[in-house]
Amino acid sequence: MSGQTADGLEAYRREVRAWLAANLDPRDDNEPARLRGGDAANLSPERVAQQRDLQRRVHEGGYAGITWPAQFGGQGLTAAHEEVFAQESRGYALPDLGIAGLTTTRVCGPTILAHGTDEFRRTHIPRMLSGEEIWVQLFSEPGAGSDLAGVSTRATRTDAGDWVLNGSKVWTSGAYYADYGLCLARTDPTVPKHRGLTWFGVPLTSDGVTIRPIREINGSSEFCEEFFDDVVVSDANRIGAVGDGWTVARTMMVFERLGGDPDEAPRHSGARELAPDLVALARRVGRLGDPVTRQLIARAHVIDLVKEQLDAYVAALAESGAANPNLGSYGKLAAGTLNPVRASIGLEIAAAAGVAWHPQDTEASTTALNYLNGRILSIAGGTNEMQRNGISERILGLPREPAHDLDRPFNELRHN
Amino acid sequence: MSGQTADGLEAYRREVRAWLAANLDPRDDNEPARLRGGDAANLSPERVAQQRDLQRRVHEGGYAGITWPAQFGGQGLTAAHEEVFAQESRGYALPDLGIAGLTTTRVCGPTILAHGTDEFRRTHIPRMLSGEEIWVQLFSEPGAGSDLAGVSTRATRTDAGDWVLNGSKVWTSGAYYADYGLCLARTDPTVPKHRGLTWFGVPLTSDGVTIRPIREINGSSEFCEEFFDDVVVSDANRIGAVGDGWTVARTMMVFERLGGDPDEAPRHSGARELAPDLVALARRVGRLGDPVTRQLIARAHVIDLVKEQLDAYVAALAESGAANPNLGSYGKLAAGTLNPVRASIGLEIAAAAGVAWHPQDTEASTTALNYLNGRILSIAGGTNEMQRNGISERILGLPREPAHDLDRPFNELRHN
Amino acid sequence: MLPGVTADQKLFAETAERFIRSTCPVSTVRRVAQREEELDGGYFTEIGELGWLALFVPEEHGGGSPSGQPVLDAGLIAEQRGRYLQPGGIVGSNVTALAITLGGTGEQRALLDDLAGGKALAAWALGDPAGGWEASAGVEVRRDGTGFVLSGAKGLVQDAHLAGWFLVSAAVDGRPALFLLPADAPGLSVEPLAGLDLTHRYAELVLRDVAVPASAVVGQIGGDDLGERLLQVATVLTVAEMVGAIGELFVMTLEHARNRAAFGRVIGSFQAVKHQLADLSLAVECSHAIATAALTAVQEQAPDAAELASVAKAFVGDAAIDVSQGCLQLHGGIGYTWEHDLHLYLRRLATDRVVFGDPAWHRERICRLHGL
Amino acid sequence: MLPGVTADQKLFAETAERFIRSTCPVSTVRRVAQREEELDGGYFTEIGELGWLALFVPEEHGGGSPSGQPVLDAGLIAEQRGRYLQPGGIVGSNVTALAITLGGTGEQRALLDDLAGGKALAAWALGDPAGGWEASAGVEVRRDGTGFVLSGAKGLVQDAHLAGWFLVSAAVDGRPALFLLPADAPGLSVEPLAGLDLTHRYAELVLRDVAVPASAVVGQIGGDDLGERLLQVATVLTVAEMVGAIGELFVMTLEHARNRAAFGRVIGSFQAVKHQLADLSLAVECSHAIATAALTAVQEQAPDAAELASVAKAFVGDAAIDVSQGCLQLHGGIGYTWEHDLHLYLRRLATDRVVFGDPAWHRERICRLHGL
Repeated sequence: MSGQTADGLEAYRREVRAWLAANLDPRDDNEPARLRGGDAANLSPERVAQQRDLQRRVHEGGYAGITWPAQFGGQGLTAAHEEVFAQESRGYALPDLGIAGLTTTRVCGPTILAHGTDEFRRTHIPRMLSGEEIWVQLFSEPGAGSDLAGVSTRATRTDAGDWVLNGSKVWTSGAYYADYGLCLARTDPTVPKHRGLTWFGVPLTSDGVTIRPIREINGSSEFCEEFFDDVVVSDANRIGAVGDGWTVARTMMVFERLGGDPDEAPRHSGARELAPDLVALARRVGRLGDPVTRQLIARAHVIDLVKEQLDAYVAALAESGAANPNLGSYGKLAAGTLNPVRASIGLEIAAAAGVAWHPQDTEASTTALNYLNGRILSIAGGTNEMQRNGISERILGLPREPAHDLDRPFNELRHN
Repeated sequence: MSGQTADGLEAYRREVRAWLAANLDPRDDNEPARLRGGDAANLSPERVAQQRDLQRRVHEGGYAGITWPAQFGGQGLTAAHEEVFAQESRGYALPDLGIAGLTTTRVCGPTILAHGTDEFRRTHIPRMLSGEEIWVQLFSEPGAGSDLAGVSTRATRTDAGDWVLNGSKVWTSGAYYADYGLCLARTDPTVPKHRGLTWFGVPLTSDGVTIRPIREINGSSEFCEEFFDDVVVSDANRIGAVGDGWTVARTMMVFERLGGDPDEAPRHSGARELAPDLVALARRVGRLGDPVTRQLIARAHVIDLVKEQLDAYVAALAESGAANPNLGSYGKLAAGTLNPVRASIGLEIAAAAGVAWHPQDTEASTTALNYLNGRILSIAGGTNEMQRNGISERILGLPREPAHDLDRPFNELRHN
Repeated sequence: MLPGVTADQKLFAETAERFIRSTCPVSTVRRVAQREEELDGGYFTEIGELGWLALFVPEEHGGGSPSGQPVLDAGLIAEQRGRYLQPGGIVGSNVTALAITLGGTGEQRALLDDLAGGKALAAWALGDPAGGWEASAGVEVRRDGTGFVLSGAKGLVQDAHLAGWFLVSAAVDGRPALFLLPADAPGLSVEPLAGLDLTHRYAELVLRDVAVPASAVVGQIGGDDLGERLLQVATVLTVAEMVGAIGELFVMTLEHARNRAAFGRVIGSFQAVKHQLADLSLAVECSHAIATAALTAVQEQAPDAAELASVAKAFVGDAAIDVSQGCLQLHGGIGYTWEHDLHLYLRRLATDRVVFGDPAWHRERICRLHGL
Repeated sequence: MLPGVTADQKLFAETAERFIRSTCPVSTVRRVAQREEELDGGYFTEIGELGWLALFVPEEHGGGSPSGQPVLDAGLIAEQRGRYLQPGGIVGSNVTALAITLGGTGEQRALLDDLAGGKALAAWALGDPAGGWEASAGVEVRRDGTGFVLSGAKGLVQDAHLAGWFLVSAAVDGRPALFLLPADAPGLSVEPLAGLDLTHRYAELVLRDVAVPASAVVGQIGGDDLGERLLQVATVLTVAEMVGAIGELFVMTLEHARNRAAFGRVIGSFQAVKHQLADLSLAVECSHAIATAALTAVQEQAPDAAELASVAKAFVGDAAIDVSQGCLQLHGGIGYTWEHDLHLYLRRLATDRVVFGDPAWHRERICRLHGL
């Protein structure tokens, strides 16, 4: 890095620092971190409106989309500038538009930047950066889970050249407060399944769109399902070429993999608490001295540390450059296989307290909640089985499963 | 059963009783039961000769092959007579020709009775009953384990109409003291794999036959492998039609399933010892009072009882008649999956004593031996994977694996 | 479930299933669970008429069992109740009836008619809130003249809110005893607990200096094996309910795998799915087998009845988690939704696993039964 | 194994592998194991020349480590030694050298040159025959004038038959201490044990009133953390050997699945086999990851060094069994033969799982390290 640039960065840092102090509140560390599987219904309309305002303020200040092109409302600066902003803003209450906010800036925005028309980008990207438009992905369907390309939501072209959408999507995080959905639809069912797909930006306020929260087995409703009944979408809202949806989807999946939740980043090495949930639970049920319980607590701690170190190890390999790009499957499969074990350990320690409790007894109720949530990462975002396929075929180099569905027209395939 | 027959049976019982008392020694209960995986090398040539003599005596007495046809040296009586003999002879030292002896009378004999020519049966069946001929199955090959029909031992016809055998067989129990092998060979590699097979009775003293004991990972040598180098076999020794070997094999597999080792029959219900091996081990290492060890001991006991009761349950269902004939796979898979768990429990309890011990310390060395033997039933006689295929396809009715090898000529298939 | 069921038993079980499917199918259970509907009080008099509550009651009090083998008959009903997640724990009523039949005073026996007919329900308060299942757990007894005063708390009492009577286990001078108390006894209160299971409700039974006359004792204090027998019966009936639920959960999953398509094939054609289903079905069959053995041994009061009951609870308790988790995995996302019945099974099984002793408790008990 | 290895370290590890493959490949190990051949005495002076025994020795005694990070360098060697099941346990020599380097008297330090060069080998006698790994386990110490008398037995001493010196852990007045004893000390005897592992041999070290002068004490009695440090180093080096063996076993199995055919396909094309291999490779990668973290923490004497060492041993100890069993299953019958190398790995891993603490012992230690 040249002296001049370093000077420039330092000047930028001073600007950032001054702007943050003048415009943002300090971060409230007592605010609970978003918990996967927890009840996200706390994003009330008021809260969303407030956070949109905050996002607008950041955008007006010139700190939204720091590395995004200036012609689409970004700042056109470098990753180094973004890192400076991240360092300096750590202590401040940044806008938090929840999971859909992350989807907007980490997945949908970059995908549209890569594949949208100029006109579409000029219209929508600035609004995404200013908090005016929150976008979600409309990808999974009730009939297409692991088989990502098996979507059957249909988009039929009208004589006027627009599109009519029919079908349904599912497992959309935070759609209940979003404005747009980036929706994958089948535009030609007579060609093989990867070839007849197209993406559309769908205003979620359109006639014929119904959004329903999905109540999960733990009682919370983080996800939604969407139904499309003759929803008319302008051809101007198409992202990418007709029939080229799988190319766009692959771009999107790369952004998805990169854009993990920062709250879930690997913890730093150093002293760690011993399975604090389970120690509290064991204390609560009076079993801290029981050798069997102690073995279980230590087992959970081993799981926690091994998952952490596996992620760190894979990250270090990835940084070395030469690593297989599919190594991330290991972390996913480790979570998918070890989380349920850890959740069952809670039940074992809790005994009676893990299945029935006084309403205020959070150690006990958390144990039960963790048991219900224990398989989320075994299923969502690629099941254990899909990870095992990926590892065995793309890392270990074993023969691929015989494909029944790659060369035959979609409408001749067995689907749900 | 008619009164007359019952009278006849009682008369038979008296005869049997008198003959046994006059001709056989009482059973020596101190003689160790044959243990699967134990060292069977204790069948010395002297012992085999002695037991052949005993078998000859039983045959001459008219009590070998009680239900087998009289024209082939059997007694031509009923199952009820056989049961009377079994009841009365329980306290006597019956001939014990080891695992190959059982193979002779329970598998090879019945198969030859079903598929051999009259001439072959007249020659060999009486000798099998009199102890003169001990027969083993030559079925598995180094390159054909789970894929039973994948044998590549070749039998080529000579101009004289006889056969020349080349290839090798493996995992033959007790071949080192046997006289004949019932051998499956490929007589036509240009047809699909199930269609080009033929069985032969091969004298193991023929030129070109080499028998070698296999040393197992536990150090013992119960099994053998056999090599055939241009071994000439007369066409008179062919069992079944040329190319019809798979039909014969299916008959044989039925006899094999029926003819389990009587020592391994399910134990009777009632008071049972608590995992005696592990209790002795825990006492030996001073951990009987350790709650973690007690959990492990009880886990092993649960495994023991569940396997026992599963076998009893499946047997009761089978007796009811309407049961799926493949239910036996459950008992096999239970042993194949639970035995290794039980073996590992031993290692966990033993700690240091499970891996190094004073030469006389049998609790400790047994633990290690059990660990090495723990997967025998996970592999031998149909791997866990084959049982899971069978259960899912033949009991649960799920679709069969796509077959790559049923319709193509054997010599175009990938094999070892 | 039992390979050797008689024609009478078969009819009894089929009638039970027919009744459940027409009167209280899982859709109804769900509405009750979600408190959208209260359980129809008539349910208990109807199942009383069907004889489910009369199995351990002598004929002179309106009882009887179709085969004369009440444990096996109750096991058949328990299996059907488990399959369809029936609400209202009746194990407590059955066990209380058995206790009174075997050891009750003349006055106590008067209650049998109501118990048999479903006009009164009873719950057994055995375990303490921390998960101990010894008679002495959680409650202290002091003598007061000819009577007793009970203090403490019992945990995980099944459907205590429906019970008119409680059979309370406790130790008097270190010896196990059983007390039969009306729900309105002064000082006795039912504190509802929140819980994982939605189909049964659980409560803590709190006893604040509850004065109890000597006439409330069932059987002899420390003088017989009544408590042990009740534990065996309650354990095997809970196991039978679990086996019913496990079996139904598996069938539901097998159907899903047969119908759900991905990559142009039904998912049940993938070997990885087939093999998981084979392993799950092995767990189901093992559960059936050990439950059958335990029910039979407890029916026959065989020497190994205590052991087999504990082995069955230990095995089926673990299998319940394995099968629940495996079935959830094979359902994928759809199994994660509230609307799908799967989680009702998952919750019930994780809870039944603990009721009357979790696997670890029964494993330790197995060691003790063997004098270790 | 370590993502951040330096060029020097890479060269060191590659040289080690080349040496092993040319001098003592698994075929040679097997002949030694079967007692068909004795281990060439030159092996130890050769590996001394390669620097494997000098890593914890100061330069003035002929020591040094390529990267200046002796634990990491020793970990690289350990991994290669594990991959190829190298005989002659050198963890004992390395740990003894470290003890002397950190706490040895001048007289004791004279031994360092021989240890570094492989001219003398040492073994660490820590655990007792029953599987305890506390310093106090198995041996009693009484004071005798300025010296001590040691009585008792230490178990599972690795390759004691090769050792000229023993580092013996014991407790003096309840405080941990280390004694350095020559193999010919009166009253000290090595009783060979039979065992599962064929590539290392184990013995019990029996001490019958062994009189020991004060000068035999290494470091301060109870006055420092020397014993704790040695345990960490011995643990992570054993883990590194296991990780090497686990990795090689997995590769061997993957190759088998790629080449072995059944039903007209290679078995590695069956989804059930592929998924088992995926799970096994996850265990292999997790083992690598936690071993790397533990080696690094012990090298840096990080605050969590003790914890990570125990976590690594607990995890890799369990993984060793899982991977051994999975690889045996996937090999089928051929893996059951004596001629196949698989069982040599299976035996070594089951044994290394116990040496310097089995998973249960380390799990309990983890709780204690956290003050539980």
